[in-house]
Amino acid sequence: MSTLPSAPSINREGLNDDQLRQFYVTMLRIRRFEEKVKELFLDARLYGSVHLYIGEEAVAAGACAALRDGDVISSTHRGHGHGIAKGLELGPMMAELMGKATGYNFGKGGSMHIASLDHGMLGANGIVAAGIPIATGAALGFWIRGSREVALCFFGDGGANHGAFHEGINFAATLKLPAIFLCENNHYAQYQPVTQDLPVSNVADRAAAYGIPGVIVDGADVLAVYAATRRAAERARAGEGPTLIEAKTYRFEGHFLGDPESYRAKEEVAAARTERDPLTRFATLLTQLGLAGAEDFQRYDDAVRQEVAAAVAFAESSPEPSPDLLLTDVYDVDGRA
Amino acid sequence: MSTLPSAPSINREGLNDDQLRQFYVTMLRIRRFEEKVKELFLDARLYGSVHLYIGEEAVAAGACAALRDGDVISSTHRGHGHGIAKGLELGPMMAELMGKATGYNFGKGGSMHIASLDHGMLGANGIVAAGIPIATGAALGFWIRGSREVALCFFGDGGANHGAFHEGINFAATLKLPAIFLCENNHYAQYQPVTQDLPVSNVADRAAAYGIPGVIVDGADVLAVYAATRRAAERARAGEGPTLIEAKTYRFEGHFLGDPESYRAKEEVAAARTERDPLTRFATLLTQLGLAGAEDFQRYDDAVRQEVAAAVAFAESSPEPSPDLLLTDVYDVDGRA
Amino acid sequence: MGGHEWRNEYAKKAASVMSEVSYSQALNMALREEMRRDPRVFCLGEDIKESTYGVTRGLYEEFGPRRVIGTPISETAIAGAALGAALVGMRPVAEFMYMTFMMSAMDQLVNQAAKMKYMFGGRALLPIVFRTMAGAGRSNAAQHTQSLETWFAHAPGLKVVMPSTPYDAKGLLKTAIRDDNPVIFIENKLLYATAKEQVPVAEYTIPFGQAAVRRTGEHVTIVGLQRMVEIALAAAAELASAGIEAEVIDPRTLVPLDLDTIVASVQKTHRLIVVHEAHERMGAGAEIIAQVVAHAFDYLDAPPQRIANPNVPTPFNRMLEELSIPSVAQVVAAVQSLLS
Amino acid sequence: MGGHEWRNEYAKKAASVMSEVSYSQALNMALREEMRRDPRVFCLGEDIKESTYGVTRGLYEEFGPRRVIGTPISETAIAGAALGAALVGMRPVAEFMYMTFMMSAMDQLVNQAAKMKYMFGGRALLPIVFRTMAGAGRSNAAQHTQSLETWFAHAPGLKVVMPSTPYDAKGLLKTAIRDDNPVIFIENKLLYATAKEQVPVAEYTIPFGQAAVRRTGEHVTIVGLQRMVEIALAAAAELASAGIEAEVIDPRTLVPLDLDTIVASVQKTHRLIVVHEAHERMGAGAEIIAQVVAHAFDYLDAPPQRIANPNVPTPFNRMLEELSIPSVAQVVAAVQSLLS
Ligand SMILES: Cc1ncc(C[n+]2csc(CCOP(=O)(O)OP(=O)(O)O)c2C)c(N)n1
Ligand SMILES: Cc1ncc(C[n+]2csc(CCOP(=O)(O)OP(=O)(O)O)c2C)c(N)n1
Ligand SMILES: [Mg+2]
Ligand SMILES: [Mg+2]
Repeated sequence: MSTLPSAPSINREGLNDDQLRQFYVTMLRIRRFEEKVKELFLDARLYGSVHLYIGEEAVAAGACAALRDGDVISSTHRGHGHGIAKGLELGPMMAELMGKATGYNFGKGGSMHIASLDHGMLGANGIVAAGIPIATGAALGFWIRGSREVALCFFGDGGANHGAFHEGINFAATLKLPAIFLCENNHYAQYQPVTQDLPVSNVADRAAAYGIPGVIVDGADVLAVYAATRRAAERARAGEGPTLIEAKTYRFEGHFLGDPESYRAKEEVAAARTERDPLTRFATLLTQLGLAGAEDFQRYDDAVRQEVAAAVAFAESSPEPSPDLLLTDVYDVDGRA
Repeated sequence: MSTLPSAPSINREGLNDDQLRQFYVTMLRIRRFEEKVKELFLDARLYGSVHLYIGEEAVAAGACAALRDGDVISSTHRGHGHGIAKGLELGPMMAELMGKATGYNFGKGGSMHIASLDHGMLGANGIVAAGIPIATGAALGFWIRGSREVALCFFGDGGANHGAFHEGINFAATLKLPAIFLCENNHYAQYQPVTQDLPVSNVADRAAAYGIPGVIVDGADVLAVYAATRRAAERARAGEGPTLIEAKTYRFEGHFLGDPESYRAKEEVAAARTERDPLTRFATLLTQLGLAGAEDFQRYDDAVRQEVAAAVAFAESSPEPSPDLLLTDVYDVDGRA
Repeated sequence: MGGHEWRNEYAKKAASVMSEVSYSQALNMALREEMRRDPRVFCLGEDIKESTYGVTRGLYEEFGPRRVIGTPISETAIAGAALGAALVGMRPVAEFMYMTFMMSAMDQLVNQAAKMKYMFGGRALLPIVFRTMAGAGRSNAAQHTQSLETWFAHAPGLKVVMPSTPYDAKGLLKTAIRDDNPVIFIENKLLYATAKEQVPVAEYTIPFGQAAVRRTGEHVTIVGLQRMVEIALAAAAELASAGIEAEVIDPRTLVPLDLDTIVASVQKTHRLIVVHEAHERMGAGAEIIAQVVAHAFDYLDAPPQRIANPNVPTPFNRMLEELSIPSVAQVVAAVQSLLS
Repeated sequence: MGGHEWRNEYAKKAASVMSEVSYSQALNMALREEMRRDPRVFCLGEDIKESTYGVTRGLYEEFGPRRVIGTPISETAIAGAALGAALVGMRPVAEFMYMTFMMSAMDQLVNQAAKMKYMFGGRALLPIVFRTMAGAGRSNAAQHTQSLETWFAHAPGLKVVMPSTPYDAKGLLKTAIRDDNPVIFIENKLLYATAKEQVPVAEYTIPFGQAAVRRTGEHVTIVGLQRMVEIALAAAAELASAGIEAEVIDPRTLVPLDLDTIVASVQKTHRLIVVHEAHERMGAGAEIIAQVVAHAFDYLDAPPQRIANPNVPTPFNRMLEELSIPSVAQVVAAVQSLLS
């Protein structure tokens, strides 16, 4: 784990004060959203298969900040953070989690399928690694058109063992497509420690198999993630092909809501919460840089909590989808199954 | 391409004179068999999708010689050479190619599915890379039993881009299974040059992605293939896990019988035939070593030609499978569809 | 105590002893018994050490890391490894957590495992069980909810098993493990916990291809697949109060299919309804109807009907999901319309 | 000449001009016309530059390496890349050389492409054509011979197209490319070269869901899928000499299915036979029969019959393979038995 950079030597990556503060707010928005989701789930006010992103916020926040409008992401079963970082609104997100008619997917997708093509969010995905070839395809589309957008794919350490990882990255590498493959190595694939399934030390070590750069970053360091993604995006836009970035991170919660977590020690989780909380870390940095103080943080928190509360209110007061929707959207135009 | 070792400095890998001569005979058996298959196909005395192994004989001959009884191989659509090297008889092989009732598969498999479990030949395979997870499974079986056999998988350079390659090798690597993954890089996947689909210089470079050794050998040098495979087999038997071997080779014939070969220059093929013929090369070596002379080679050739002719006679005089066979062998025991 | 002694003792104690177990516990019993009985039997899969639904729970502790193998997220490797191990004499039980994940392994399952015996002219035994979980009703949304028995029943070389009760789950899984063919063994998401019954602690197996008549009746035949047997029985109970007696048949295995039992029933009732969770189009209902029509055409008083998923992916919203699953009301209404 | 001018000129010249083309040439015409018409249309696949069967021949030369993309042997990547490209506004035409290779891509085809629109609540257009080749009869053996339309027709969200003539091949492929849904476009191995006919050089499309009545008759309805239309027509010709008039229907698209045309025919003939190359069990024959029985029960004079692959993988031996394919003699015999 990298130690905290001391304030004076920090590389701001050309970002201004507000942009730095924005990292914090984005991470906080994800954190509070996820905490609320957990609470609602435990209260049975929300249902389904829910995988929380708590502890990993710096990855989504750092990566998406390095993208431009028009760039796209594909995501995973653990996709709430990616959506929020890509600019999706909390209200329709929460509504989708509740299966409401006002959700991004009209309640037909739920947590694992939230998508908003308008935001360049090509979908959370219930299938491990399946977002990888999809991102390759988006990058292929950009490459064919000769436009300058980039496609970024989030996936987990477990996903790096799936055939779709290999095929998707290899194909992108052969054509030097504008794609970024960002592995969130949170050290577990469901209940299996990464060491058991991955016979090498780092997922990034696999980049060499495709002749592309493999970059390891501290996934608790939002600036580091931003910097690595920005460089990968520049490379991609310059026609130099994909990059595989591995962000070492940790999930503070169980694999899904309901996970008994018998496979890891409570101490391990506690230590990560203390030492590797991306929010605490970045708050310290902002403080050291003199960009925010206790009051500011309080203000951010109040605002975000309000935003989340409003999202919940919106979602809970939203109607259930009409029964007609069962049969629509299977096909375009004729619209019925 | 490696230059010929001069006679005195050759590492015989502990092989005696007869064993060295046997390499030649095995390669010759493959060569003459394949030449005959081509002739029969062009004469319409044999049909189906046929992929010849001519030019690649040293790979199968060297690799299979390094295996023991009880070890198994899985193979590809280009599997005749593997079968012959693993000890299958030419008669039932030729009969299978003709779809006859005396074929290894009773005529129900044909060229792409020849198998003989008694010989440890787990099957040619019509699906690219599909033999890889199957070999992993055989190795898994040995590992569970704690026995000392090894499973070797032949596959092509094109197969190294399929998801089954990634999953099969990764799984074997995580458990250190007794498997050998032997890539026959003949520089083309059907009509595509390997450089187009493989964004790295060597398939063996991918071994690092699984934390296993990656070894490159000259696939026209039967001794080199033997040596590399023997070391991989020792490693596997010692519980040290799989090895990825890449044999650089070249197919002298088209991808399949009927290939117009518009994708490569005639000169390229001619050069390979002159410079990279594994039989010529090894004949030179045997001559240098004083292990065989012109008469011997003639004798070998006569014997092998006779063997092939006998196989053809056997196959051609064999009956077609009875129509009943259409409905048998779908299931065991009840035997009917 | 070695496996053998244990087994004798177990058999003695167990004779005639019954135990109230859930569907997942019954499956667990079957695995444990078969693994004790035959050292060639082993399990592999992504979740089998912890076992979210309990089916493989405790096996790792008893049989260790060479008989209970946690794999990477690599469905193609899981299926292929099972096949390869079978080719060298093992009897693998491979798990795919959700049936939809089998889509990542179709080549190994169908191009390889299903066809291999035939392609080899019969010269191979392929004693493999591919366990998986299907069914709807738990708000898992479309990528974790789909009943794909059609695909596998459409692949000659595979057997397809769909137990609906704990008793059947145990007996059929034991038969599957002892079968020398690749078997697609489909479990049900909801039944794991909801289905409970008395199950013999002792050894028993249930042959493939023998349907169970879950309720006898003379007015209509309802064939239900897996959890839909419950729905059919509930409908039958409701109909009984209106004087309509439905015969409810649980095929238990789709391949092989016990057509005789179904045809005999239809010859008695003259009416047929098939209920399943899979999509209606190309679903098993069509196959059963086509076969019944072929074999009992003259006995039919009305066109056979299907009640199934209305050809839509499964929506997340639980009310919509519920609407996508055949209901008691639908079955009752269909019977009434058939009889009117 | 730019695309636009070219098109105008082409249209002028082409009006009413016919050209004798093979099935594969007709497909090639469709691809070329659509690629000229819409820059978002592009092709990808393993064999598309050289094009063993000629369908994509010459496209690389005309449209270059960014519109005609040779891929590694990576079916999952091919399908996923097509899907991803569609999500950013392209209109991909992805090729899988043999239909069996699609087994390597089922997750992207079904868990992703088929379900995505629904999962997204409708908020996506997925204009993708997945081209492939099915059918038997060329001694390719089991792993290169299988007709899997059932699997895809059982996956809501996909359309399934099966042209049987050059004219249809061109017109349906153009419709498929312009359709905003993922379409499984199934071509036939043998028809590529054997089927030839006069096809308009000019622009035309054929709507999905409209069956073609290939021959009219009043005694029996024969529904044939793809190459089996030929078999059905040959049988009809033979039957005609015995005074039996068969009506031969080619559904052209399996999803959507033109049930009305089939039902209307059965209402006239009172007898139905479905012929296809896919395995009988869970084949499209079952679905068509189930639907006809549901909609025309009272019109049926005899139980509908199926002629299909007898639930076996395809054997290599060519005589055995021939036995596995529905034959004219089988169809004739089935009609005679239906009428007796
Ligand atoms: C193809 C496939 N196999 C299995 C699963 C079940 N599953 C869901 S999440 C998960 C673990 C994923 O681990 P990782 O990729 O590291 O992501 P993380 O959950 O750690 O974010 C598994 C096995 C799945 N969704 N898809
Ligand atoms: C999964 C799959 N995709 C495509 C094919 C069609 N195909 C057969 S052989 C071949 C090329 C294989 O190349 P390589 O692996 O290098 O083996 P080689 O033919 O050179 O020995 C292809 C594309 C196939 N058989 N299986
Ligand atoms: Mg993880
Ligand atoms: Mg090759």
